[in-house]
Amino acid sequence: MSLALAIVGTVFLAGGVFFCVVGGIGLLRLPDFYSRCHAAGMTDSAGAMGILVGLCFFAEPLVIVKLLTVVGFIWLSSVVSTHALVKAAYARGIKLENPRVRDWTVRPAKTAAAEAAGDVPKAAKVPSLDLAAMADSDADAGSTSGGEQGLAQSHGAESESESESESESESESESESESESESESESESESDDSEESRT
Amino acid sequence: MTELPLEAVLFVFLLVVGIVVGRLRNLFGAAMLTGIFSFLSAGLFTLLTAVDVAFTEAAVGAGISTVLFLATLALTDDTERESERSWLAIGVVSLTGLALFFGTFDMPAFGDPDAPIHHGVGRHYLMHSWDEIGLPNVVTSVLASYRGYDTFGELAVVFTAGIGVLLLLRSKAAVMGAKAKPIPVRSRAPYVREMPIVRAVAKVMLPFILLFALYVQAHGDFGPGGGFQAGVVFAAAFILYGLVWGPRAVQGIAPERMLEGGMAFGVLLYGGVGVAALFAGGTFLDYSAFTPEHPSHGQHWGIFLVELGVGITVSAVMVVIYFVFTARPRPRLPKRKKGALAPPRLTAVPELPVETPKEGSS
Amino acid sequence: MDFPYATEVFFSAALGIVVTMSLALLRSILGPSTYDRILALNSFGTKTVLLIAIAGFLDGRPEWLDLAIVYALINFIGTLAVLRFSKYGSLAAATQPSDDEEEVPERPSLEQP
Amino acid sequence: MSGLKAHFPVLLVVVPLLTAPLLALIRQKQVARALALLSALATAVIGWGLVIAAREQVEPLSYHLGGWPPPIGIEYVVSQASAFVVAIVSSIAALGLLLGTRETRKEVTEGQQHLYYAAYLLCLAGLLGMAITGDAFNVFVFLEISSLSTYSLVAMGNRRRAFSAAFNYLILGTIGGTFVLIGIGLLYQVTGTLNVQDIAHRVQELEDVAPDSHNLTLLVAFVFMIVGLGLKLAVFPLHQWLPGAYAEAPAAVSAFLAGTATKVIYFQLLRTTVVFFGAAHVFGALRFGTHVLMPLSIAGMFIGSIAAIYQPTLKRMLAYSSVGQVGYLTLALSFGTEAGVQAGLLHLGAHAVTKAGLFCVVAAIVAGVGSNRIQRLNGLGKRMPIVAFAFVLGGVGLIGVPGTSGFVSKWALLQAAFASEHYLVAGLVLLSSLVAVVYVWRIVEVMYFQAPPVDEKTTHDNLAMVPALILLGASVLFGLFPDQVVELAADAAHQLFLEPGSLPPLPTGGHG
Repeated sequence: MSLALAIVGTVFLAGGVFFCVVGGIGLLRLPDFYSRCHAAGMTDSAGAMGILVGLCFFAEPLVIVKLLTVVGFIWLSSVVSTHALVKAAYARGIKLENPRVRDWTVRPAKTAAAEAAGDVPKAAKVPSLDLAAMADSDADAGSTSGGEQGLAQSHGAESESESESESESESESESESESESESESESESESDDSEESRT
Repeated sequence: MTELPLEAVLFVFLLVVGIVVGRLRNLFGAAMLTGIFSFLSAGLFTLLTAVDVAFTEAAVGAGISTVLFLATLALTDDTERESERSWLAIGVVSLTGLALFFGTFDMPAFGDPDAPIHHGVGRHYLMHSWDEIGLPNVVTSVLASYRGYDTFGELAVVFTAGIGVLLLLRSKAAVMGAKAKPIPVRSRAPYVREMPIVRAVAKVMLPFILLFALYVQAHGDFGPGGGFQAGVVFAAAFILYGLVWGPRAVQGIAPERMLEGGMAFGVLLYGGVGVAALFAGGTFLDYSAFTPEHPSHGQHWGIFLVELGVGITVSAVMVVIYFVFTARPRPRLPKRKKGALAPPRLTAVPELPVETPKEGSS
Repeated sequence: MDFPYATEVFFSAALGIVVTMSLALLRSILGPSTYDRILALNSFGTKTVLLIAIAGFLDGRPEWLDLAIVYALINFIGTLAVLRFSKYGSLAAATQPSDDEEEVPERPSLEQP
Repeated sequence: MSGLKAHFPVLLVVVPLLTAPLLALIRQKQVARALALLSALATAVIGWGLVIAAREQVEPLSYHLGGWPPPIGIEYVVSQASAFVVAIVSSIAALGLLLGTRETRKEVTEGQQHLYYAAYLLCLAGLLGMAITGDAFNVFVFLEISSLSTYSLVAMGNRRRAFSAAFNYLILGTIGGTFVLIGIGLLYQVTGTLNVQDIAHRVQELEDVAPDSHNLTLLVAFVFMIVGLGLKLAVFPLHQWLPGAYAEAPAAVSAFLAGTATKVIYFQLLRTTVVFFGAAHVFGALRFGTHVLMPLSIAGMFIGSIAAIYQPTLKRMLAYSSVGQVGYLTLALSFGTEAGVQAGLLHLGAHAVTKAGLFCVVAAIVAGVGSNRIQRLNGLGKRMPIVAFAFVLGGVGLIGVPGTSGFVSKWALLQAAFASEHYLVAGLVLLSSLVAVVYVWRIVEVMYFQAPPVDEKTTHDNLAMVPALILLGASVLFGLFPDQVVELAADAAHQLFLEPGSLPPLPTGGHG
């Protein structure tokens, strides 16, 4: 075994560390919670895989199995924990900082300028959104470099696609959306009850 | 020694996290930072090659402690009330810190081979445990045999904690033997339905967690792990099940009575092994007395049974604590001021609307 | 190990992880919301797994990976608890009759476009 | 039988420790009560058996747990002193259980009683284990068992305040326990061993190497252990938890705790100062006794007793009086002499019996009058003559009137003070006894010189009076015929003070 394997391992390790650090920077620098989730997700998947697979090149067979097990479980558990976290945050009304990225129920903006005007008043009707903070962050986002805006926007697109895939995978999404449209102002327990009685 | 700079950095992190936790008013956030604290200590323990300790920290810190913190917050309030800063407390803490700092002055240097700890009983354990007990993991030998009585005591501590929680926190209704109503499958539905992804992943993970717990239980003789860690991991599986399918569902699998029995059974098993050693002609917990002609066999058996007792009690106590916390009705709290992040139950919670973009646009 | 610089490689990888840890730590301290802290916590957890894995290789004791497996297996339980807590304010959740009456928070009307 | 006798040291702890989970399994309250009582009685028998066994030996008995010789494994040491403490603790625990049966029915929810008894037995096991072990870390483990169970027992009191009292106790007790642990950890750092005798050897070696300069780590270890134990013992400025805990706990628990918990901790304090760090060092070079412990003890004596005068309820009064009595205990230690320790052990026994007896009487009063507020006791001398008389008997014991155990121990204390030429301190002891007269007299006045209320019914709880009379009777008996016990205490003190160097060093096998 050899130098070659070790070098490949080193390359993997370097890649993993690179993803970790970049993800860490993203975790720190990205403007709102949901985009930070994206960055953190990257360290969990790509970074962790890079490092653990890299270690495989230095290890004995049994240890390799263990390493791959860790990779597999991290992929499962960190993904689901990010999912749960985003759901929890959304349930508590954590907001998107960038007004050009609209809520899940809204189609993403084609051009930022066209949407910006129409978006803010809509958001204002959602009670848990904090308008003032949003305006602040808007100013921030505007003043910072284009690169960051680009990041935020690309994140918006991603969250969009995520929601799409999720809704496809969830078989119950239909009934949920039904109840949503039927009884928007109902309290949750009531809607739950009604669903129970239906099933 | 190559890790020394890493250790130093982690220690600094530990300090920072500690200070931030102390200053944070939002207890929810503080609980989360405590999680980071536990990760850091687990990392540090590993770097200091105290792997068994790190394992314990990992098992408790990763799975259980956050859940218990949140369960507590759910019963109380998640923001610390404004209170005057207690200078007395700060003074006491600083004084303690200062004393500890001075205490290091005459301590043997870190890693000093001449330090007393390397020449006292520790040396005996390292040099003779293979002959006397024959387990590769010296930590297990020390904990379960050389100082097995301490571990028995610690198990009793865990058991006492379980008893205390049951005595103090179990709601009156549960005490009076009011049978928990079996949940009709129908009403369990929203609980399960709302998190399909979580449910799916939990289903995949659960058997692995249980299997791994058994591995840790059995493998403690050879590598890091043992009864305590296994018990915690085992309990973590139950708690996961409870989080996804609801505590009542767990009660279907592990009724509270059974857990209470398990709690007691583990201690009895441990103590029973000790008493059996008395009857075999040794002193309390002298496993060698079981097989006088081949002492290390007896040691192996004794350690196996004893660790099993630890695992049973620990997992039962953990699940019992989880039950008791989650089954309590939440007390009514006085209204809070506006401002800080409102507690969940008073906030308007938008349910995650799962809609396709098409519908949204229409 | 044939590779002469293995220790250096592992050490620098560990260093990189510690750097990432510091970034996550900063995020957890800055907040601003509790969920950012949890995010940082999760990220931190993964970094700890990696650090432990590498520490095992640094000390030539790769069987320490058991620890990493523990984290990988049960680390997400805490986050699930957070989800439960955030949605219901209780880990007991909505199925319990006692909670049904008033504990479950009201759902606001989300404006549909 | 003789085979079983060899295992008495460990059975003493294991019997209650294993009965506790058995109770949790059985879940049947009648059986649980009977079994708990049986187990506590068995423990008491074993405790007195150990006293006899220890009297027969010159050297302390040693029991090797797990079959490993001492520094490698854990050792139980039955010295004269530890046997004495253990016997008192286990007897009071058994009597407390006897008292508790009726009380418990009222104060503990129906389905929980087996757990309550389990917690009680765990507490007993913890205290006994702490007293008898010869291993420093084992002390901490059993300290944890007893503390944790005590917190839940205190919280079982039937007023809501019991929770906050238990919470206070929990916080301060945990701090105390942690400090003790830090101290033990630092000790291990510098000695490399956890066995008490071994530690004593090594600490003396360290002190001999540099007699003039203090080893800072050792010093800090000492400070942490003393502060931690001081917290658990309720030495004067650290006593805040005690009144609440004693006052709000169920009556049986108050009696049990007042008679045992602080006593065992006091024994640990004795060992820490005299054995671990060496009396010569602690009281000689460090001047810990005269400069730290003595002023605090005297302050505690007076402040506790004076505060007791102003308390509205009997239980709180007795609790503050306990703070004062702890002052006497630590004062006896602060002389740093064998006579002082002898007086301390005597007072330990005397106060344990008296205070536990008094709390039993209070239980009877509460059962009869329905309250322990002092205003409600008017005319109790006529309404419940035996109970009132028993209370006066106990109160007189607290003051230290000749013929009671309190007199014997205070006399020993005065002798010790004179022997070490602390004449002023002796005077202060007498003065503080006068304060005790005031708070006892206050009760006597209410009970005997105030007219009983016209239309108030009193119920008599004769069962509660049984342990009370046994305990107070023991106190009087000891006061009248003190010779045996005084001799025992003298021997125990002497054994504690033996230079660790004079005992054979332990075969470590690993040293060097």
